Amino acid sequence: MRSPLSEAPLAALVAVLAPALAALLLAVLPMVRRRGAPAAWICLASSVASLVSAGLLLAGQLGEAEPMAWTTSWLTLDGQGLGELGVNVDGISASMLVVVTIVALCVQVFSVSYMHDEPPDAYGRYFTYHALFLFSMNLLVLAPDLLQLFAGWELVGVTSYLLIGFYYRKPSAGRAALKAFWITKLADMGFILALAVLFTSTSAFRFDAELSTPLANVVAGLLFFAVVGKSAQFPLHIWLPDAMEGPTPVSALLHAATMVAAGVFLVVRADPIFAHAPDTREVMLVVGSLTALFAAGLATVQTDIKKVLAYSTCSQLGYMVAALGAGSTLGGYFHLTTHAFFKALLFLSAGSVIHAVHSNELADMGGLRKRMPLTATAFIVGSLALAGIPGTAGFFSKDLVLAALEGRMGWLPYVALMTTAFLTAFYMGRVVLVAFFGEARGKADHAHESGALMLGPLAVLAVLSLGVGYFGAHFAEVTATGEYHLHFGMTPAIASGLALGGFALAYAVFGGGRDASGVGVLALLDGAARSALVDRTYEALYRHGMLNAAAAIGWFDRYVMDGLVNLSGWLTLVAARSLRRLQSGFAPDYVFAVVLGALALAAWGYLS
Amino acid sequence: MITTIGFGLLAALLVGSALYVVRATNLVHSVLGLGVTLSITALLYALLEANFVAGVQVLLYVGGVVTLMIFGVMVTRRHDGIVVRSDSANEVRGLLGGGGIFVLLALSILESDLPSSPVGPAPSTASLASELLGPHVVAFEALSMLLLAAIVGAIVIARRRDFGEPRQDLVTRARAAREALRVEALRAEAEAPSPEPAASDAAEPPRADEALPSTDGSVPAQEASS
Amino acid sequence: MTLTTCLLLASALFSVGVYGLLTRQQLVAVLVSVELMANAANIVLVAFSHFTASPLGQVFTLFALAITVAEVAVGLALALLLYRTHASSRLDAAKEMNG
Amino acid sequence: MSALLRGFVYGLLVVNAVLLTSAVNIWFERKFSARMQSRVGPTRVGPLGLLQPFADVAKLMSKEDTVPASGNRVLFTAAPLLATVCALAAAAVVPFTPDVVAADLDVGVLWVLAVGSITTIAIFMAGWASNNKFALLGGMRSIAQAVSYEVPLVLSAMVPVVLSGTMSLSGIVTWQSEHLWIAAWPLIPGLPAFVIFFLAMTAEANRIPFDIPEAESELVAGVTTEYSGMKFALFYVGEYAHTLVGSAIASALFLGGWSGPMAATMPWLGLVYMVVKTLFLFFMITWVRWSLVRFRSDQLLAICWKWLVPISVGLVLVAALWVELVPGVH
Repeated sequence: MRSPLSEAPLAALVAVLAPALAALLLAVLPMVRRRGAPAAWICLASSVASLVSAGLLLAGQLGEAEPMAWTTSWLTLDGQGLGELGVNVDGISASMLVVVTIVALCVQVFSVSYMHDEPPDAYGRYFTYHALFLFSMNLLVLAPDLLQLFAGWELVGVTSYLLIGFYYRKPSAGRAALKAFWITKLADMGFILALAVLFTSTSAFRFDAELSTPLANVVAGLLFFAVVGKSAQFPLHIWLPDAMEGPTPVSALLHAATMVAAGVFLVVRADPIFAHAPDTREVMLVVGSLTALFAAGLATVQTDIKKVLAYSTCSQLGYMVAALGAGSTLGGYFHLTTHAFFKALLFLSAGSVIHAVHSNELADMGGLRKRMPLTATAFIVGSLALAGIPGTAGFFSKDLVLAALEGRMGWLPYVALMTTAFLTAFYMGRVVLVAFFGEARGKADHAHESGALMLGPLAVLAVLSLGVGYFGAHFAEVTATGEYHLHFGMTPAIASGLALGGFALAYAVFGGGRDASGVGVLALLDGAARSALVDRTYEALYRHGMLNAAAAIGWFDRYVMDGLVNLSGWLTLVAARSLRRLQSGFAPDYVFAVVLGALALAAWGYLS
Repeated sequence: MITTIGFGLLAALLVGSALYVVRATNLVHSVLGLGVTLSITALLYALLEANFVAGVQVLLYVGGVVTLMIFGVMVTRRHDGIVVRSDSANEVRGLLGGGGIFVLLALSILESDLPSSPVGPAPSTASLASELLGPHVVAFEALSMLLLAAIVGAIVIARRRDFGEPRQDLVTRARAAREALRVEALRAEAEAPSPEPAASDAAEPPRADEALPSTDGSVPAQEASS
Repeated sequence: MTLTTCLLLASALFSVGVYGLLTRQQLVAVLVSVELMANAANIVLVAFSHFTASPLGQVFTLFALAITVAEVAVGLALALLLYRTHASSRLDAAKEMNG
Repeated sequence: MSALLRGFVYGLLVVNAVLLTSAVNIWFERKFSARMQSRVGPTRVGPLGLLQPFADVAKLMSKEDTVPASGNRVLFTAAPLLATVCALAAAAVVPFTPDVVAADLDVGVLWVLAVGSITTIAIFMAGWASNNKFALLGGMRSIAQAVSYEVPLVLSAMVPVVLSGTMSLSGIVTWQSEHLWIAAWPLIPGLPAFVIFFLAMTAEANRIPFDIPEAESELVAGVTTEYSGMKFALFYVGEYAHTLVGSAIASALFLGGWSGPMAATMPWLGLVYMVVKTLFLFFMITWVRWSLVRFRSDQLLAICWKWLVPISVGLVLVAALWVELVPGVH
């Protein structure tokens, strides 16, 4: 704890506390919240404050400023704090903070227009949640130890639940919110256990705990379990597509750019622990690759534009996890950064489209290129970046990831991710071609370009999606996660070629706006998706496993535990029935009892 | 010598009257017997050279407490006879309890080493007064507060009117109502089996009506008219 | 007349009071029995006062007398209340508290 | 032993004196009332009808002594005895001269008050044992009245006790002979205390205007409704005795008793003074009886609790302050 209120901690505190203040204000002042617009402005003001602070912090880190922390002990036990509470500013947290605040601000500005048709109280509620989310996320990002990170982790979970269920009158939204909540909570058990193991072995929750390899494997494995839930990795990814029930900007912010990336961020943050856990890293590699491929496959057959993007998010998160599993912290983290920008861009563009055509279905779109040229441009830029076309941000980060995988585990992950790259280009090409080219279908006829408040954020994010890739070296330097050097070897060439091939195949199938989702190999995948493979598996597990187990436990509870309880109740009644005759209500009886008691006492006194 | 005889006499009278108090079947006799017991106790006090206490005993107990108790007896019953039944129950239990206590106390007393004659001159009334208003003045004042509280409390308890009518009235009313129903049934019975008007049947209803005044004390109108 | 005989007399009186307390059914009769017991206690106090030549016993007797008067006042008020609510001053009429 | 004998002799003398005086007083009252009502009163028996009371006694003794069939014989018989005995017992502590006093108790005042309070029970016993509505109601009223008036009676009697510093009646008289009659004490507290004591005593004795318990216009003859013959006579005598003894005690407490000019040197003069004062008070009561009407029951209690009790409490306080502040009282 040095120089308590020096510039950096002050800025960091502002970054955390400004949204907290906004959320608190809106929570305790219903008359402001229910007015709608004032709530939005309060929320935006706090986000701007956060962004400025984050920018200052990053600038400081890019300059000569040392990493610094401003913390205080809490949960004091025996005079020793169990955990640290405060802010920890270094390259990793500063860069993540900037990403989070930029995306958040863009999404919030976008929302001002996007959510405009909501009733004022819902509008205010929406921005209250947003402020709360930004506070939670910043708390998580700036956490000085795992305990505070866990607090932020849970808070973003809560906010996610609130925002997915924003349209709480819609049953499906409520179900989706619950699903997301329960699945991430299930995963969070891993986090809690990891914290417990960590604390019992080191009496602290430090990121850079010195652990022996087996212990590190345990802790990292448990943490990774939480990451699987939070970052929607196979097989716990099932909540993410359903989370699209929330408003589209929410999907952009929470379920694409920031919150789901928190899992990846955790791994980056706790890199010293993961570095000692090679077995966990291998698991991560496998899970990441599998998720990337699997989700990309599912993305190809979705008819809902948001679902496509959701599965795409899963897939890209798989990239990051695979990179981290391969030991390339820089690759994973850099891909997180670039992905945050172009995925937010894609979601917001999709939101713009949905706002225009009032439908999520690809079948309702088409030919939007002419009616919404700017949105179309933004979406295409995002798609190119996502596919990793050379020159875009995605190209640089994906290249890092793929390069890290070279030769690992018999090239299998490498092949899987390459295939994913091809599939990515294919499904993005499909969406672009079906939605923006060809003839207008259904409601797309009446679509028109969105307003400046929605296009502004798109523009910012598009620029970032294109440009961020060139700052890889600076990024590597400031985060100190690895050496960055661009190498023009086979990997980028193959990746670029596959991406272009994917687009070409997409054009071959969907060129001219044909919606031919059921052809060829897609039919198989479609079948798999329609049967909702994973969901069904869970369902079967639930039906035959959980329910039977629950029935057995229920039987035990009903007839054994309740039986015991009933037995004791029955015994009490019987005893009371026989004892109550003692209470006759007739005063002389009581007097007699007193006399007998006195006599007994006296007799005892005589005898002893 | 004379004190011993007096004491023996008083003791016998005291225990005898006390036994009468707890055995008398008439509550009034019991209370008056209590007056006798307390008066004899006052004489015992006089014998023990506690004249002031004896005087207070008579004034407070005999003149106050017994009078109050008589009042209590008077107001808690209907004045329809001279005998206020005060029965006893659980004789065995009473003998057991009382006898046990006596044996216990007697054993303790006989075991103790007690003086057989006064160790000094009897305390005078003046010394009593200086004790009462000297070291024990706080208790004295507290006692006056207690008396005040007791008086106020007694008045509050006794004056409370929100209990509605005594159940006796309800019981009487219920009996009257039941009686009326019975009369009604009798009348119906008397009229139903004999469709032809008969002189002997006509006498039935008034006879049934005669049961009413004895239960609720009021003369029914129809009886006056018939 | 010794202190022992005085105390024996008092304990006899007390026992008779206990007997009455245990056997009587009327609330007023119970009060009477309690009076007997209180009286026995007073006799003990006065006897000790006499044989130890100390005014303390008599002082306490006076206190006890006053308290007894208060007790009787409240007791009689209760009897009156019992009579009002139960149309009887018998103790066994008031057995609402029985189990 | 000599004290016992002395007490016995004195007791006998006092009792007979009181009873004789009562008899004479009955004659006197009949004559007096007759004069007030423009009549002559008894004239036939003896000179001026002076033997009339004795003739009455003879008549009453010859009458049938009835006991109500449904009454309680023991209590019915005991009641008049108790009433009379209580009245007479109070006379035991009355000092007639410095030497002539049956029992010079150190708590004489307490004795008088205590014994007087038992009279109430006697009246109740009579009312209860008669098993007669009027008698019982009379008994109830008597209890209410006696319990109420006992309070100002005791409190006003405390004034001489506080001033003289003793509870012995002869001690109080001696103190008055050395200082001043308490009734003549500067207006407060002596005279009002005397008045209150006098009123309360009248009420205790059930004399008009406080004779509610036997208000003949409402309750036939009150507790004595069922009494006849000697038992009735005993009640009657008891009432007169009560009044007489009460007067004696009042004169001893407030009017200096036997004290007076030359009483110290000639004890028989003290006896004369005492008798004169007592008879004067008795005459006052008789006078009042034939002059005033009786109070209503609620008025009776209101007078007691609203006026007499608070005033007498104040008087005791003043007396105590007097003793505390004025030097040389005792």
